[in-house]
Amino acid sequence: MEHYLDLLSVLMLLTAIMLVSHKRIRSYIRTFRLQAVLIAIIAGFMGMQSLVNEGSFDILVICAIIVALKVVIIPMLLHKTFANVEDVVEKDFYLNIPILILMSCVLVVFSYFTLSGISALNEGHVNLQVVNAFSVILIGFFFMISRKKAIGQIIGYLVMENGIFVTAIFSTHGMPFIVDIGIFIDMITAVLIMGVMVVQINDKFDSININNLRNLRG
Amino acid sequence: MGMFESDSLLGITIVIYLTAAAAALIFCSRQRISILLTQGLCMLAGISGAASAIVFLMSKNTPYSLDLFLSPIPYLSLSVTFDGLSAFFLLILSILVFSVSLYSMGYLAHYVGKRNICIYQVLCILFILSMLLVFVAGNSILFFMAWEVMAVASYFLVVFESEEKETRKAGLIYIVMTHISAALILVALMIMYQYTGSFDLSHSSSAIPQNIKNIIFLLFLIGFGTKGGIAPLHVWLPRAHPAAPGPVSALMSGVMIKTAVYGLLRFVLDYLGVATPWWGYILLALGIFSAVMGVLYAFISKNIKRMLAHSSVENMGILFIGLGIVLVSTAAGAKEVGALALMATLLHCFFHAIYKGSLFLSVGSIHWATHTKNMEELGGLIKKMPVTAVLCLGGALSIAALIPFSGFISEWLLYQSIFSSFVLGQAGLNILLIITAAALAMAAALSSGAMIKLFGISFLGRPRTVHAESAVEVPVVMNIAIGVLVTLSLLFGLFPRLAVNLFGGIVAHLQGVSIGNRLSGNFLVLSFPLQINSNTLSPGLALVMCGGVILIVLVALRCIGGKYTKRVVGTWDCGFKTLTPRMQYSGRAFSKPLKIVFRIFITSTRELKREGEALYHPTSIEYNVKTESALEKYIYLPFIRGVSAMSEKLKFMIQTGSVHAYLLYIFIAVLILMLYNRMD
Amino acid sequence: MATVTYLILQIVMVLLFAPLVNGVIGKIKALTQKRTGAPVLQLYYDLYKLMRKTAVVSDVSSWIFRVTPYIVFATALTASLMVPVSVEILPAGNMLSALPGDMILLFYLLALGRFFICLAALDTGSTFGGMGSSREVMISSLIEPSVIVVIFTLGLISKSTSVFSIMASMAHSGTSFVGPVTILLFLAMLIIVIAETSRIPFDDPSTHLELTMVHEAMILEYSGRHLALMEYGAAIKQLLLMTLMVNIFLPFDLLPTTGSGAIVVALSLLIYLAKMLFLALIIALIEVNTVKVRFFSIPNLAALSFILAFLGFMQYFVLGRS
Amino acid sequence: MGLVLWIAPLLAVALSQIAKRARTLHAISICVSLLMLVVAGFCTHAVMTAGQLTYSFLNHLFLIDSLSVIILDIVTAIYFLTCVYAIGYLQNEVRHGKIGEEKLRLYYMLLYIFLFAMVLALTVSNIGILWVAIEATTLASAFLVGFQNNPNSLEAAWKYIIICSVGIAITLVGIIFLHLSSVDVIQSGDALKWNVLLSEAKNLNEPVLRFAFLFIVVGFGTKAGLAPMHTWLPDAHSQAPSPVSALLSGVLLNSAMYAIIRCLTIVNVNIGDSRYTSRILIGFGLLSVVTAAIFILSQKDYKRLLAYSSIEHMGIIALAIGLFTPLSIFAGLLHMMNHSLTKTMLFLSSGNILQKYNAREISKISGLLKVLPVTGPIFLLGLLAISGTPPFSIFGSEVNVFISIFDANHPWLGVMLILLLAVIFAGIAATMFKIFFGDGDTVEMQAGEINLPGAVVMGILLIVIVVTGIYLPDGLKALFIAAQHIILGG
Repeated sequence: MEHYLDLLSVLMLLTAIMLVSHKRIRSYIRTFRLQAVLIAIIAGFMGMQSLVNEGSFDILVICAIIVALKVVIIPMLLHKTFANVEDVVEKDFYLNIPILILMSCVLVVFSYFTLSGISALNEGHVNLQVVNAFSVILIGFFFMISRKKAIGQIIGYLVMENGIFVTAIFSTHGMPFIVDIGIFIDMITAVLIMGVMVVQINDKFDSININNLRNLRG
Repeated sequence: MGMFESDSLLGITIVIYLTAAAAALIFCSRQRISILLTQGLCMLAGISGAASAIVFLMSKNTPYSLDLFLSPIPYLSLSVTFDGLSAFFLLILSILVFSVSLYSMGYLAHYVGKRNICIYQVLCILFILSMLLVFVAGNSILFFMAWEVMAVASYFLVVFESEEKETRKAGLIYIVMTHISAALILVALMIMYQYTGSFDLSHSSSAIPQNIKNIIFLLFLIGFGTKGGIAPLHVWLPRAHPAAPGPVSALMSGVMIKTAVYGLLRFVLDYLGVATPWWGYILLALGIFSAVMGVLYAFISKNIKRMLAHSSVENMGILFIGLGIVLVSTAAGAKEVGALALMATLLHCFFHAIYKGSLFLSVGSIHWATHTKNMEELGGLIKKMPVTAVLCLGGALSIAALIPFSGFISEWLLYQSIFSSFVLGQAGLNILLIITAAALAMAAALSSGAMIKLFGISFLGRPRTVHAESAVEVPVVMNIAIGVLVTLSLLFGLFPRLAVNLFGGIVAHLQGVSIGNRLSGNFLVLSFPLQINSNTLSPGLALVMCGGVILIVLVALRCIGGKYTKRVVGTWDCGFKTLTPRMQYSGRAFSKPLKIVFRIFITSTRELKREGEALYHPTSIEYNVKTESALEKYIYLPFIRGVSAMSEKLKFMIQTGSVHAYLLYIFIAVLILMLYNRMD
Repeated sequence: MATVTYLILQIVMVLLFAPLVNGVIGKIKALTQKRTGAPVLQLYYDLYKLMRKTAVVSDVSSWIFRVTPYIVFATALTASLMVPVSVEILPAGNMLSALPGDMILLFYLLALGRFFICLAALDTGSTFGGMGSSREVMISSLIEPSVIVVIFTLGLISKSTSVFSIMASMAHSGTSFVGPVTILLFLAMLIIVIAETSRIPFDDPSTHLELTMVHEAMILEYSGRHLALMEYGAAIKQLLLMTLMVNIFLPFDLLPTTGSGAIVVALSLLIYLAKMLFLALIIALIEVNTVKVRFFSIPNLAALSFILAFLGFMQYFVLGRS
Repeated sequence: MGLVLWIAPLLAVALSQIAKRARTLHAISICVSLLMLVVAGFCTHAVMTAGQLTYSFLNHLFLIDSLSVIILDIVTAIYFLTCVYAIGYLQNEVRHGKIGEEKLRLYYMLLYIFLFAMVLALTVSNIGILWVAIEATTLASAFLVGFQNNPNSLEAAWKYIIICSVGIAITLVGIIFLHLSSVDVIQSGDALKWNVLLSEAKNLNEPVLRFAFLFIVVGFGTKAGLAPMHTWLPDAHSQAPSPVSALLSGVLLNSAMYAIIRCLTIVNVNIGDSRYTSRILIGFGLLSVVTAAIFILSQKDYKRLLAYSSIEHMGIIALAIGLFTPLSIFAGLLHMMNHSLTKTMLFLSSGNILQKYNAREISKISGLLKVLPVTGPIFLLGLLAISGTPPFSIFGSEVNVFISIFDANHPWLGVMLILLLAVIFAGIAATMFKIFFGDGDTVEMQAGEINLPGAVVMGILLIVIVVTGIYLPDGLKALFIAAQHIILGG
């Protein structure tokens, strides 16, 4: 069982790195969807486990929500938004891709280094799943920084959320249910608002290149 | 606690001030009544404040404490401690408040209907009250609070006539410098607190190690030095004092800059105690520098108020010299010499407040009557404003340290204390001391030159412009107010024992030795260990002698030359058609020789505009000279420009406008914190 | 009683001999230049004549202009009371109660006179007056530091700043007048005296050339008895400064100690006159042998004086003490 | 009764959708805000008598104690004053055609959601929900920031939402670890409740808790405007409508700081020592003050300047709380209150100035004292107050912060802080004081106030900050002392 989870966590990390290496909006969304699927599988696994062990449906419900939200609705929304605003592919990152990937690896090492000191996470050996999940958070964050366009930020944010969610599920088997629900509501609202803003930005600035938004300085 | 005890009088004083503020607010719309009532109350408060101080000083009272208000917020309670030093400065304040309020009754008349007198008066009272609290604060937090309120209130008063750009600039420089200096004072107070665990000023400072004391001293020096306008921290003073309305300038120059002396006496001499002589050396060096620089700039100023402001810098320098000698001799254990120097310092502080007040009020009157502060536009005022002229001459003689006015007394005592401190006998110190004496002498000579310029150019000769031509004498209350101060200056000049006796207790308290028996005699007879014969001074007798001589001369002339006859004709014009007022020596020309001599301290840019074809017969010539302080040009301006350029640059480097950079900051913060956690 | 005697004697000496000094110096100058020159008593004649003449007063001037001559004269005479022509004529016992005052007061009294002269010069609205006044202020403020250094050094040697004490101490010490300190101080003092008395090379008392005059420019508008008082006051000031010099640096007053009473006093006065003649000779020779320097070279002279005084001070602390 | 705090804003959202006329909308706003204020007063009373206020039927989800009630009072009071001010402000905006009447409805709706989220954050016992609420404040206020719908405000809103969302996501990591540290100790029903966490603090897993704290500080610190996570703040505060700026600065920052304080207590009780947290908070605090100093020195936009000043003061509060001595905590809380009131006053005044002059640049404004005879002086006094001049209240709390720093034997820190504050004062004086003087004749405009209710509100605030300069009602002080005990860990 643990092996599968380990595998899934590694796969998820891989998707995050894949994301960093992509150049096109379409591939961002696709990769994100792939990652969401993986998360849903992880949640499904854990949900089954907790159903069997404790008789709790919480995680399964959340799993369903993930499928609905992250696999279906959000990618669709993103597609729709960005289909409206822009279609052109251009170089939209500050550093070139190999360096970005290398830095992602550094982040993985870094999260291993920092997490290895925390004994509660690591029963005897370092908890691989948490390290991987945590790395996803950092990579998601890093992705936000490295992409110039608004879509990059949204996707990065979503990847961070994914990472956080997986971290939560790996380390504590999920948060209190009400909190989880709240988190999801917030998240979807955030993405919606961001989407709306992207449209507005595109209206006002004729581009979604966030790098153009530099009037407010100093 | 009787009615005429010092503490109840102090309470009454504060209450009267508050009432005055209330009166100003209540009669806001009826300006004339409000002026009469408020200024009248302030005069009353001045009297009661002076009474409180004098009662205390006469009765050799022991210090007492009062709690005005106990705040629920920690450390903010208003508790007052009143001792000799407080009484001394309260006396200065009260005398000036009395006179300035009387003066304001006339002066404010030309604000009626034009300006918000209500705010002006409230600010004035706030200013006065805050100074009062500075002098009587029993703990350093209250001291600091009062100090800050004083700074802010005076700032508002400085920019009260804010139409002119210069005024606003002056106010800005003032508030910035004063606030930064206040921060240094606060740092010093906090360090003191850290070691002693108390803000109480009567607490012992023995817990503070010597090296920390040195740091505290330096902080106080910069902090108080800025407030006192000590060169090279004085740049605000010559701008701010002239910008303020006349009565306020008098208060600022008379009292506010003395808070620096108070601070140094209170915190350095009284609280920290003096252990190393180099504190005194620094004070001496700064004092010399300020005295010479101040008077030099006073001499070359053409703005009459600015001249007086520069002269305040000079006098602060002299006070610092006095304090320096106090510290040096105290550190060397020569308590008596220290006591003499302290007496000289206190007297100079007292006298300077009085005569500088009178001078500022006099030039305030000139401004009132002519609407100009530029002496090149004045002239011949002695005929238009005869009373003001006499009063101003009194002030000028006082500040030039000439007999029979009080300025000479303190200067003489200061010379004597420098002279006596040669007894300490260290060669290095002696050289510093002789240079100090020389600088003091030069400052005195230059200051008398500056006063010749001030009085000669603005009151004598012929009116240079229509401003001066159309001047009329100011209302009599204003002249009475100045007259009170000039009379006091004359009184103490003739009978210095009065002041010496009054302040002897303070000196005895601070230095632990009484110099009463060494400063004896009807006038001033000084006998010190160094001297085989006492040095004596009797300005009164000298005056009597001069008077006698004049009488004899009058008689003799009558006998030899017969009746005095005179012929009134025009001034000799070398046969030239007629002299015009413009041919008189101008103020700028007057000070030009010394300006050339001291050109390394004064940078000036000149501009000559000439129109017309012929070389020797231009149709018009315009000559402009702009004088700048070398200090400002080469130190202050580059520093300010540097700071603002740095801020400007960093601003865009940090807040780039790029959301990616912002996210990066957060990212780095997270990574660093994670590392911190790992390493901790 | 002794005090009154002193005062009378002093006043008489001062009033009597002050104008003479000018005459003597003038005569010496004339003789060295192989001229006959004006009579030695010329200034007495001038003063007498001036006192009898009608005063011409500018219509621009105010009361300052009119009171100044009296103040100048009075301060000069009062100051001269502090500088005894001879130590012998000082009242015995407590001389302090007779005339309280010291060197500092002395110079500040003179400064008071100068203050008013400068004002009076500005009072008439004449350009010359302003010019003279301005120059006078510059010279006096540049020379002042060396004055105070001289005073302090002398004071430190004799342990008091009182004129009497200094003179008495110098007279008693006898030999010190040839020491390095006194030589330096003497030279410094000489420059000071020349500056204060408006003589070459600082100023030329005999010129009325607008580019060079200082003191004369200030009193240009004066006439009649006012001018007389001014001239007389200047002469008294000159006398007292010279007296100060001779009695401090040439302290031979106590030589005729034998005998008593009037004879001693008369002898000491004679010695005094001889010393004054000597100093007048020096001053005259300086006047003859130098030219009036450029106005902006005066700071150099002042600096020279200061350096001499300062070196004197240093000498005192290096040699005098150790 | 306390639950009214939750219900009233939600009800108001609904009401504002029904209301037809602008006047009704304003009336609802005033009523709701007044109601909130009254209820907050009631809660204060309840807390002062009973120590805390909670309802068992919600599983103690609603829980307020002295600490939260202080901030709750600040929130409701400022909210009320802002609403009064906003009437005049919005009428002017409508009159000048800046916003249509229909947008008023949106404005109020967002404002109620914002209020609800803030009040929820302060009154809920579950840190998870606290997180949700804080995130909700971002979402609601993002639109308020971009309310004027011009490129600049949109940019500000975008940055605001991105940075704050990321920040808050980081917090979530922290909360997960916080949860992790407690899973073995606390049963799931009470999971993440701060009161339970606090009482069990000694038994929590220390390394995990420490780790959690990092993220919580960074995340909520973003929201609280601590440097270097402050970058959204100047943009958002300067672009938002002035009443909203006042709420952001005066209220929102405090709520985030409140969240930090809650977690801080748990961590410190757990470790038994405050060194770990002190270093973090003092570091952020000092960095904030430094940053603010740099930016204030050459600021050209007065609303941005006020925003940087908020960063400075949040830095001071963080520093004070981080020191974790009784006095410093008292001073920090006091400072929180003083800063909120003063900064609100300033932002409200700046709103009047903006409407009068229609310019954000300092260089375009002059003669303020004449042109706006009430706002001008208040703004001037407010600037003095905010830069720590006596006799205004901020001086009192700042001095206490200084004293506590020196008490805690950090002299260098104290010296730096004092000097930095002096530099900031210099910056404010150098950049801002010139706007008050002169004739204002560069711009043709008539002297006179434009927002009467606003002027009254600012007057009230001025009086309050002067009075609290040296005086604090006994009840309030008792409340602060109680809060101080709570922060120190009971």
